This record gives sequence, structure tokens and C-alpha cells, in this order.
Amino acid sequence: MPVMTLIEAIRHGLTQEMELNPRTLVLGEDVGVRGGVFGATRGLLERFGPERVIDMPLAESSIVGVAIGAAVAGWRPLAEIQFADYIHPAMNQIINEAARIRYRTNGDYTCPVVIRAPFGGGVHGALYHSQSVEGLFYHVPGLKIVIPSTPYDARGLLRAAMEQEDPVLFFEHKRAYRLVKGEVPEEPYSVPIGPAAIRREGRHCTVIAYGLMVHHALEAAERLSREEGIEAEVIDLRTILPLDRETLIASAQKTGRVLIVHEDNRTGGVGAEVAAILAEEALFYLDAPIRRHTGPDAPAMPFNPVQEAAFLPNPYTIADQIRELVRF
Amino acid sequence: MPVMTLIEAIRHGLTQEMELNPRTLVLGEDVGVRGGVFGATRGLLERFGPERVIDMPLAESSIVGVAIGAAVAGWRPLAEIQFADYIHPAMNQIINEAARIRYRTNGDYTCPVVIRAPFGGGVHGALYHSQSVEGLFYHVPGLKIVIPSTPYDARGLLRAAMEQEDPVLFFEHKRAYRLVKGEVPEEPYSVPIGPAAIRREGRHCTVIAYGLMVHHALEAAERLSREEGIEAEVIDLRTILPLDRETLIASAQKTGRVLIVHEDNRTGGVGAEVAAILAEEALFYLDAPIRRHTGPDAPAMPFNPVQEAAFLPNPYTIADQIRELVRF
Amino acid sequence: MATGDRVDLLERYQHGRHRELGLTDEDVRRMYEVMLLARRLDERMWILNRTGQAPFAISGQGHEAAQVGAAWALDRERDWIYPYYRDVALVLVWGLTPRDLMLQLLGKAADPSSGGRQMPNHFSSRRLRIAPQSSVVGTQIPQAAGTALASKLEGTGAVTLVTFGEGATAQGDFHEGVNFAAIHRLPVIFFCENNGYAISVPAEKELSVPDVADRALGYGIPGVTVDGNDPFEVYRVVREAVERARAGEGPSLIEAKTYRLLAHSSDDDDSTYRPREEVEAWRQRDPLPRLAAYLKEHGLADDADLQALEEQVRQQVDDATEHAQAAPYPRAEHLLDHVTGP
Amino acid sequence: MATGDRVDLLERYQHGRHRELGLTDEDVRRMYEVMLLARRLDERMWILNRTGQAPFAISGQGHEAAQVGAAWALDRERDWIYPYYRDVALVLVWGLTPRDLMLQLLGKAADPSSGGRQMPNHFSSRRLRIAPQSSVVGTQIPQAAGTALASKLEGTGAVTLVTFGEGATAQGDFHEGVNFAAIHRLPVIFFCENNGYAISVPAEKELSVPDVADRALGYGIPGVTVDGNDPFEVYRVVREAVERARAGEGPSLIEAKTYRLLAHSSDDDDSTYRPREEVEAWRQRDPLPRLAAYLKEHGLADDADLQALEEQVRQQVDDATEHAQAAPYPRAEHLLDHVTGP
Ligand SMILES: Cc1ncc(C[n+]2csc(CCOP(=O)(O)OP(=O)(O)O)c2C)c(N)n1
Ligand SMILES: Cc1ncc(C[n+]2csc(CCOP(=O)(O)OP(=O)(O)O)c2C)c(N)n1
Ligand SMILES: [Mg+2]
Ligand SMILES: [Mg+2]
Repeated sequence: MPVMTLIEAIRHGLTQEMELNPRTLVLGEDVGVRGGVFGATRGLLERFGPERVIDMPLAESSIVGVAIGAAVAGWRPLAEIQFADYIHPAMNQIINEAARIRYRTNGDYTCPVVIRAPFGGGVHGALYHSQSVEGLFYHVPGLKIVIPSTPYDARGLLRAAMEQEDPVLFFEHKRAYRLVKGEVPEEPYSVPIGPAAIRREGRHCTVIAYGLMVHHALEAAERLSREEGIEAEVIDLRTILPLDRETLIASAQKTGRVLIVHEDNRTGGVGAEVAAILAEEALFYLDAPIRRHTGPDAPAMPFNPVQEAAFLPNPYTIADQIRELVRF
Repeated sequence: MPVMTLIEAIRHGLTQEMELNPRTLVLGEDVGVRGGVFGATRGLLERFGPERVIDMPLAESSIVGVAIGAAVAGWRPLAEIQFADYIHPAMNQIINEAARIRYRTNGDYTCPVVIRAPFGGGVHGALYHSQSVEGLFYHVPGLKIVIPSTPYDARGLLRAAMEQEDPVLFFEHKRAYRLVKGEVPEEPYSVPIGPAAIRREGRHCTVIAYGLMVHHALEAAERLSREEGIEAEVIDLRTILPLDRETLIASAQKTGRVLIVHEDNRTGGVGAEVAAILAEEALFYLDAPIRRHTGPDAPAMPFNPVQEAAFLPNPYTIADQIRELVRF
Repeated sequence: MATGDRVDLLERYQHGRHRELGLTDEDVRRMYEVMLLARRLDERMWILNRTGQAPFAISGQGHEAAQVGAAWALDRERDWIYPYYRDVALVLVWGLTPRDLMLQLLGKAADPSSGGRQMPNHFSSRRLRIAPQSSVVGTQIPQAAGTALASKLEGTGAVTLVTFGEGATAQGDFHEGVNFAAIHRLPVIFFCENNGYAISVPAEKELSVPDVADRALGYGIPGVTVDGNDPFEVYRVVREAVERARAGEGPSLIEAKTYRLLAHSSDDDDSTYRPREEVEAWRQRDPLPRLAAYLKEHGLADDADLQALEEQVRQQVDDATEHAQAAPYPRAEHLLDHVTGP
Repeated sequence: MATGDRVDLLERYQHGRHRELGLTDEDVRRMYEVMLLARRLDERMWILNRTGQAPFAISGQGHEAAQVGAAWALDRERDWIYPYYRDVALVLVWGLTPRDLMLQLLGKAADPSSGGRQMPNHFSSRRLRIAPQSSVVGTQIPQAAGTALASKLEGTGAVTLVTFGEGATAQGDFHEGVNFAAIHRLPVIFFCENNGYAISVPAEKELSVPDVADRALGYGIPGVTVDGNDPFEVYRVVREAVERARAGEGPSLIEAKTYRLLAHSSDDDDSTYRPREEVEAWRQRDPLPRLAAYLKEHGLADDADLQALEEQVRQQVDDATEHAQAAPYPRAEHLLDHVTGP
């Protein structure tokens, strides 16, 4: 099996999706001749032509709006928002339109639009090229939200997103793009939307994360295992909406101690819902208060390296949190 | 003290704000000659003229964008979004702009924009005239979010919103507009942004709510007290962002049983954060799992009366939840 | 807005104008029939509202000629429509029935557009190529461009008609949708039913140009203003736009000037913001009596025919009302159906 | 885009064009000085980026004449600007210093625009009436209308200049901001620095009209296209717009046609999407040597003066660089400062 970076897996996946279904469209800013600012769509224009690989005007609401209209007519749009930070102009089309079309027509229409966007920080992107935006969307019934942390999952989840009929937000951690490598089968395959993955078994505590933070959590867990004998279970959510309640509850019941890690702001982030679910379903199994280790409640990540680093959870701060949790 | 409905208190407050500060502007759709579709701005145009009471074109992003630009130049805009359901086109201006201006200029600029919007259901408003949208915003650092449940608070919180320097979302439950009455002082006064109000003391459990749900919770609590001897403490959040952690934690520690009620969708709603805070800060005081009684995870409220009623928590369903919680 | 008078004058000189446009006598009779049906249905909806039987009504009264004129220029068998809440007459042409509309008015389970989930006049049907409508003003415009893009790629020659009020043209989505369609020369017709107000806000506060059609200038596409109370004129200009679209020449913006004869909706009171003389003046240009007069003048119908038609329409409206009243509401246990698929 | 040549021709016939426009010799020397300073500062930023000392650089190179021409037409003591990331020369006129810009480039605490929080070229200063800029393309446009509304209400005669690229004119916010300003005849100038590309997307895929100025037609406001590499022409048309604005006649849309001489940013590689010949042709029209030639031709400076100026500018850039390099980063404990007030 070839080894790919996350971004290569996505490019490979996009290419295959375009091959598999002649009604698949790619649309976004700079997705054509430029191949996307991160190169995710490189080669698509040459291969599939400007009819199916569309350089959109700089107007995110219309990127999603046009995708919705094409989906309504039976096409399979794969829209790209250049940075998750610029998805906000499209929130009306995503939340009020895409997410409600199936419901408001009582199932007559569906709206199978997949919207990809690079998110996350640690690349000196500052306030507007570092945002995590999943916390703004996981409150929206009708959407599915996927955040792959490995190349394998990225390809497989993209396939799954294209196989089903609902709008999917597909967030790709931009710092993971070239950092994370892994094996990816040549042939198309899908990784189901919904189930989380237990990346590391452990008995002392449960660490729940997604995106790049999964790798940081694993690094922390490996070090603590090696050096201190602490065995943390690490769960990769993979799908933020819907959440894999069963896996989360089972692990919390097993370890009795839960740490949730995300880069997104703390208040109202995905960690809040995870904590709420566990407080409802696993309360009497908990031996320590639930902990959230997240980006702080600052509007976004500063540009300067000092405050950027201070914003972000990292393997060391995660290890500290695990230690405190286990010692509670 | 005169008795007013919620909408009268708001109209009274808007009128006073316009009097108090000649740099206060009211802008929104139909706020002029029509006086707002709910009448909140009735009389303002006649009194303050079309310079300061501006009928905006049907374009929410510009309603907020223009308000931001006026605020940046030292004015005090009071923007109205006709229905909370139509705030989505303005999300970019609210989240990416208003909420970040103070932070991104390191405090050089502030953005004192107050954005009012009627929200909530139970008026046959269906999918697009019933939405609760606070769950989409309370994840945004830099904003303050206020949801008054009484005429007294509505007037006082509006004053407080206009006295400070941050963008404030001011959500008014449209079914409460004429339903809820109470005394409102003639003279200007403010109710601070931040503190929750304990509307009813109780020892058996804590019910946390906001907006119209406070009244439903109180009705349920009174009935249970009268008929079954159950004494529920009822907390009115009033401010959704920031949350009054201390009051919530203290009450949870006292009663050991917590029910959170909101009309907004369950997943990722304000209740998730409240539950997370309590799971972090009051875990070992809890004698029963935290409960959330909320609107379900449907994209929005249907039009037909059967499903609309099924969507909404009401005094009976809240009483059921309290009973189960206390018996746990 | 003197277009109405100008056309009345023209009418005196152009007998049989419909024939010149290629419309048969039967076409014209059918047009009138749909307009009448739309009007009577709409009137009934208000009655049901005023008598407490329907929580909400929103009116297309006054807009019928614009809608029917546009509809006739399209091909119901392949074209798409993205209607808005005033388009009772348009969707009747497109195949929704009076029963369908009444079922939605009363929020009944059999409402084919939404299963009783949406407010009245939120039309939708996959089978009929009626796009899934929301209440959010303007969102349908880029979506219509997306559907037109699909049609272009399919090469079917299908055209998309998207309708909206003049107020909607202030939305960013209007601009983004028209801009994209113009760049890619998509087969879409932007059809504005300009009734002079967005609820209470008059056109001068929504636009800084005299006509919505002027907005086309910024996109380099044809912009045409037409008397929206004259179904033939509307038919003529929309047909031209359809021909352009099918020939791959791209989108057009058409503005049908008209008026809503009633308040914005059953929740509105327009007396504060529309002078009664203005309303009265427009009542004089009501497209229905105007077309009735044309029918008689050109020997397409006499008073007895019109009377019979009224009777037939009344029966349809009665039937729709009774059918909807007798129909069951959706069940609570279906509240969470169709949120997402698996 | 033959405007450049046309104006070159004109120049041969119009000696002392600046005087006819009311610009003094000193004005022209100062304009050149700012343009040169902007250019050298910008070049240094790229060097710092390429040598790993600055994580990001974004360029105004090529746009200097447009910016300086516009800036000169305004009143720095009362007017507002809403700049965008290419406006190095504009904000230098407005009072930000090379040190200020270098401090931001390196994310240092003393960066007056953002305290090291924002990326390079995100200008802001309440004291100088430079609006608080974000990276979100287009959002500043309705905000500028809001500031102009405030000025109108205050009756100070202040004008707001808002700048953006041609790509930004596809955004809904462009439409909404211009529409509102046009309806209320606000004192705002929409100033588009049209460099033909939004990153890699060429103007034909962003607009369906030949010129951005054509977009003005849809709002009934003046739309003017001008050679953006000619500071005098830009000055002239902006001054007219300023006069209109101060006289209460409302907004204007001005399109300065120009070119960015480098890639979109330090993260971009433009060789895939811009033919080298095109870049080369525009290099020939670089506004800096062109203005230098004018200075010499009209006896406003000789080679020695220009050399001395280069030297002085180099010192300023060195000073700014060293100052910024020596300055401390913000401290981690201030991460949560200024999220909200009490
Ligand atoms: C985005 C949005 N904002 C506000 C509303 C509330 N609203 C419903 S219809 C309407 C006026 C629409 O005016 P226009 O587009 O001219 O259409 P008309 O009703 O006059 O036919 C308004 C403000 C809405 N439905 N959607
Ligand atoms: C809303 C938004 N979408 C996308 C981007 C990413 N982006 C930054 S600059 C740019 C191109 C801007 O082009 P134009 O407006 O022509 O200005 P230019 O850079 O050419 O001067 C893009 C797509 C952004 N910053 N904001
Ligand atoms: Mg209208
Ligand atoms: Mg450009």
C-alpha cells in the first residue's frame, strides 16, 4: 500500500471521486489552474476539464449556494472553502438551507453536498487562517461533520461522504496536511461516518480528541506509558456529528477518568457536548471530574509565536492534564 | 411602577436609549414607518427622525456591517434582525468581525453594537420563524449574549448592553412578547450582564432555564410544590455568554440534582456547556445524572400544531422531568 | 409606474395581441383560468385565516398575471422553477394542485411540499422540478444558478426560472448568484416580481436605481422591465429570455412591475405604510378583470363562460378546502423523520 | 488593459500635468518618496520571509501609485480609510510608520495595529482613523458605509475611502455595502485596486463585465476606470469623487487598473497561472521608474536627488527592521487580554 501524507490522500480521493461518478463537481476558489492553495485539487482541472472543476468567484455564500442547486438537480458537488475561517459568509446557505432541505421537504429532496475546508492552527496563520469552526456547526441537526486525523481515514471518509445523501462538512487540519503520513489503499474504500476509533487502548483514563490533537494525545500517551506507566486510552472521534456515544460511554465507564482535547475554543465546543453526554450517561462511573483541555476562549489564535503556542494544546500540556487526571 | 408586557418594556427601553444618547441609532428592516413587525420600534421614527431610525434594505449582513462601521466611528447602533432565523446571513459580520475587533486591535478599537432579534417558537412560525439561535453564538468569544425573561430585565439588560463596549446579542422570545407582564420603572436603570437570577429557591433540585422556558419551569415548580411537595430551585440564566458559573455551581452543590431546560436543539446547545461546567466543578455533589430537557435535534420546529407542540418543552413535560430527577 | 396605462392604450390598437405572440385562444383561456383559480384560492386562504382556521396566510393577489405570463413561456416538462411565497399561480401551472396548497395551509400530513412542516406557500416538489423553498429571502438565487449549471452540463436545454421580490435584490445572495450565472452564461432567468415594497420598505430604500432591471447592467446581461399586470407582455419578454438561455447565451433579469393588493401577510397591516389611494389605483389595474375584458373583447369568452368558470373554480376551491380540513395532521412520532439519512 | 500606454502617450504632451491638477512640486516629490518607501519596505519584508525571519509576507508592489494617488486626494486630518492588505503606501501616508509595519511583520508586542496578533499588513489605528482590518475579503465594504453614515450624521464632511481587490467585488458584502451607500448618498469612495487576479482566478471568472467600474451602473453611482499606475490620474478621479462626497452627492466607485508584480503572497507561486510575458509587460509599466522619470523630466529631481532618497529610504527600512527585530514578542499571559471588556 502506498504511503501518503494527509493532503496526498485527499488529492488521491478527490481524483478518484471525480473518476467514479461523472456527476461529481469540484468547486471553490483557486481549485482550477492553481490546484487549490494547499494543492488538494492539483491535477483535477487538467484531467476533468473546466466544466467539472470550477474556479469560483470570491463569494463563499454562492460557492455553497451553487453547490446546493447542483445537488438538488442530482449532481454531487464537492465544494472547497479555501480556509475554514471563510466559511462564515456561507453559514446561511449551510445552516438554513443545506441542513434543512431534507427535513423541510419531508424527505422528498436531499442535499448531498460535501464541503471541505482546511482548519486549525500552528502555522502562523493568526486570527483568520487558524480557526477551528466545528463548534459553530455541530449544533446544527441535518449536517454531518467529519474530521479525519489519518490519511487512511481521510480517503475513506471522503468516499463515505460521497456515498450518502446528506450535507457533510469535511474539515482537514492544515498542519496535519504534510505532517501526518500513513498507508492508503489504491482502490476506493469507505470508512463509515459515525464510529469513533480507539487509537490506543488504556485502562487509567480516556482521552478524547480529533484532528491533529489525536496525534498530540497519542504522543503524550506513549510517553506517559513509557516513562510513568500511565496507560491512557485515546479515542479519535473522526465524526463530530453525529457523535459515537456508545464508544465514548463505554470507555468512560471502563476508565472512570475522561480528558477531552480540542484546539477549538472551550465554551460550547465539542468537548461540552461530550462532557454533557458523559454526565448524563456515565456519571456514577466517573472517579474524577471530567476535564477539558482546549483552546482558550480567545476569539482566535494570535500571529506571534509566543501566544500561538500558548493557545494550542500540545503533547506536553496534554501529558500534564493526563497526569493530573490520573492522580486525582 | 407601570406594568408592561415584554415588548412594551423593550419599546420603552429603545425609546429611552434614543433619548439618553444622541449617538444611538436604530436600524433594521421595517423599523421605521412600520415600527417593526412586532412593534418594538413603534413611535421611534416619528420621534427621532429617519436619520436615526433607519429602514434598512433586506440584507442582514449589511445591517450588521453598517452597524459595525458606525460603532467604529463612535456611534451606538441598535440593530434589529427581524427574526433570529434570518441572522445567519450576518454571521460573518457578527462572528468574524464584531466579535474580534477588540481582540484583533489589542483593545485599540471596541465594537459596541447591540443586535436584537426575536427568537423562539410556539407561534406557528414553522422552520423559519421559530428558531432559537443562541446555540450558534455562545461558542464565540468576544460576544455577550443576553436573553431576558421578564420586562424588568429586558429594560435593564438593554441599558446595560448600551452602557458597555462589546457586541451584544439580545434575543427576545417572541411568544413571551405579549404573554409576559411585569413592573418596569419609568426611569432608566440597568441589570448587569452576567449574573443569573434565582427565580425560586428550592432544595430538591435545580432547574436551569432562560427565555420563555423560565416561565414554564416556574409553572412546573409551583405545581409540584403545591401538589407533591417537591421544591425545585429555578435559575434564570439571563446571560448566556458569559455564564454565571458561580450561581450554577452553588445551586448544583446545594441540591445535587440538575435539570437544564431550553427550547434550542439539544446537541451543542447551552445546556451542553452548563452540564460540562457542572461535570467539571460539581461532580461529586451530584446525586443524579444531569438531565437536559430541550428541543430535539430536528432542524427546526414544524408548522403543524402537533409536531410544534411535540418539539417544545412545556410545564407538563418539565414537571415530568423534575419528578424523575428527584426520584432518581 | 405608468407602464400599465401605456399598455392599455396599446391594447386598443393591437387586437388579438396573443395571436401575434403565438399564443392560442385556448392558451389565453387557460391562463385566465389559472389566474382565477390562484385568486380564489388565495382569497379562501385569507378567509380561513380570518376565521381562525389557518394561523397564517400570505398573498399572491395582484401578481397572477406576472406569474402566469412567465410560466407560459417555459416548458413545464423539463424546466426548473425556484418559486417564492407569492407564486400560487406559478406553481399551479407547474402541477401543484389546490388540494396540495390547502393541505400546506392547514399543516396537514399529506402536504406534498413539506408534510405539514413548512408555512403556507412554501412550495416544493422533486417530481415537478419545483425546488425546495425556504423562507430565507434571496437564498434561492445562487441555488438556481447551481441548478442551471447542472442543466448546462447535462446539455438538456432545460432552463431555470427563479422568482423573488425587489426587496430580495438587496441581498448579497442576489449579487453572488447573478454574478456567477452571468460569468458562466447559465440558462437561468432571474424574475423579479416588483411590487414596490419589501413589507413596509418602499423601493427607494431598497434600490438606488429606478428599476430593478437596471441592476442587470452591472453584470452585462439583459435587464428588462415589463408591466407585470399584463400576462402577454410578460410572456413575450420571458420567452425571449428562454430562447437566449436555451441558445447558450446566458441569463436575463426580468422585472415585472406589479403590486400586492393585500397586506404583506395575514400578520401585517399595510395601512400605516401604503396610502389608500395608491392601493386603490392599483386595484384599478388588477390583472384579472383586465384579462377578463380581453377575453370578452376578443370573443374568447362571454359572460356566461366566465360565470361558469367562476363556478368551476369555486368548486375546486371548496373541494380543496374540505379535503384539507378533513385530512389528518402529521403524527408527533414522525417529528424526527428525515433529519438525515443513515 | 491598454490604459497604461494611452496615458504614457498623454504624458508626452502634458508637461507639468501635476500642476494643472493643483499638486505642488513638493507634493510630487513626497508622493514618490512614499511610493519608494513602500516599495523598499515591501521588498525587505520578502527578504525577511525568504531568509526565514518572517513567516509570511504579502505584497503591495505595483500598487503604490494607485494608493498614493488616492491618499493625496483625501484629507488625512479628518477622513477615514478602510485599507486592505496591499495598502502599504496608503497607510504610510496615513501615518503608520515603517517601524509599525515591521513590528507587525515580526509579530511583536509593540505593533500598534494589533499587538502582534494579526498577520502582516493588517492595518488599524483608532488615532489615525484607520479602520480595524480583518482578513475576510469584502467585510470592510458595508462597514465603510456605516462609518460614512456616521460622518454624514455628524456633518463633519469627512469622507471614507475603502479599498479592495476586484475579486472582492464578487462578495455579497460588496453589493450590500454599495447598495446601502448609494441609497443614502453616503460620503464613501469604493476604491478597487484591480490587479486582474484574485490569487489565481482571472478577472473574467470573477466578473462578467469588462471593468469593475461597470458594476457602478447597477447602483446609479459614478463608476470610473483609471490607470492605477499613474498617480496623477488616480489623484484626479479620486479628488472628483471626494468633492462629490463632501457635497452630499454620494458615493463613487473607482477602479484603478494595476498589477501585482509578485505572487499573491509569500505562500503563493504565481508561475502556474500568470504567463511570464504578462508579468514582464507589466514590469515595464512599473509606476516607480515611471514617476522617477517624470520627476527628472520636470526638473523636480535629478539623479543625485533620487540616489539620496534611495539612501534615506534604505536607512528608514534598516532602522525599522532592526527596531522590530530587537523588539520583544507579546507575553503569553496577555493571550486573554481584550477579549471583551467588563
Ligand atoms: C433573509 C430574510 N430576512 C427577512 C425576512 C422577513 N421578510 C419576509 S418577506 C420580506 C419582504 C420581502 O420583500 P420582497 O423581496 O420585495 O418581496 P415581496 O414580499 O414584496 O413580494 C421580509 C423582510 C426573510 N424572510 N428573510
Ligand atoms: C472571505 C474570504 N475568502 C477567501 C479568502 C482568501 N483570499 C485572500 S486574498 C484572496 C484573493 C483576493 O483577490 P482580490 O480581491 O482581487 O485582491 P488582490 O489580492 O488581488 O489584491 C483570497 C481568495 C479571504 N481572505 N477571505
Ligand atoms: Mg416587494
Ligand atoms: Mg485582484
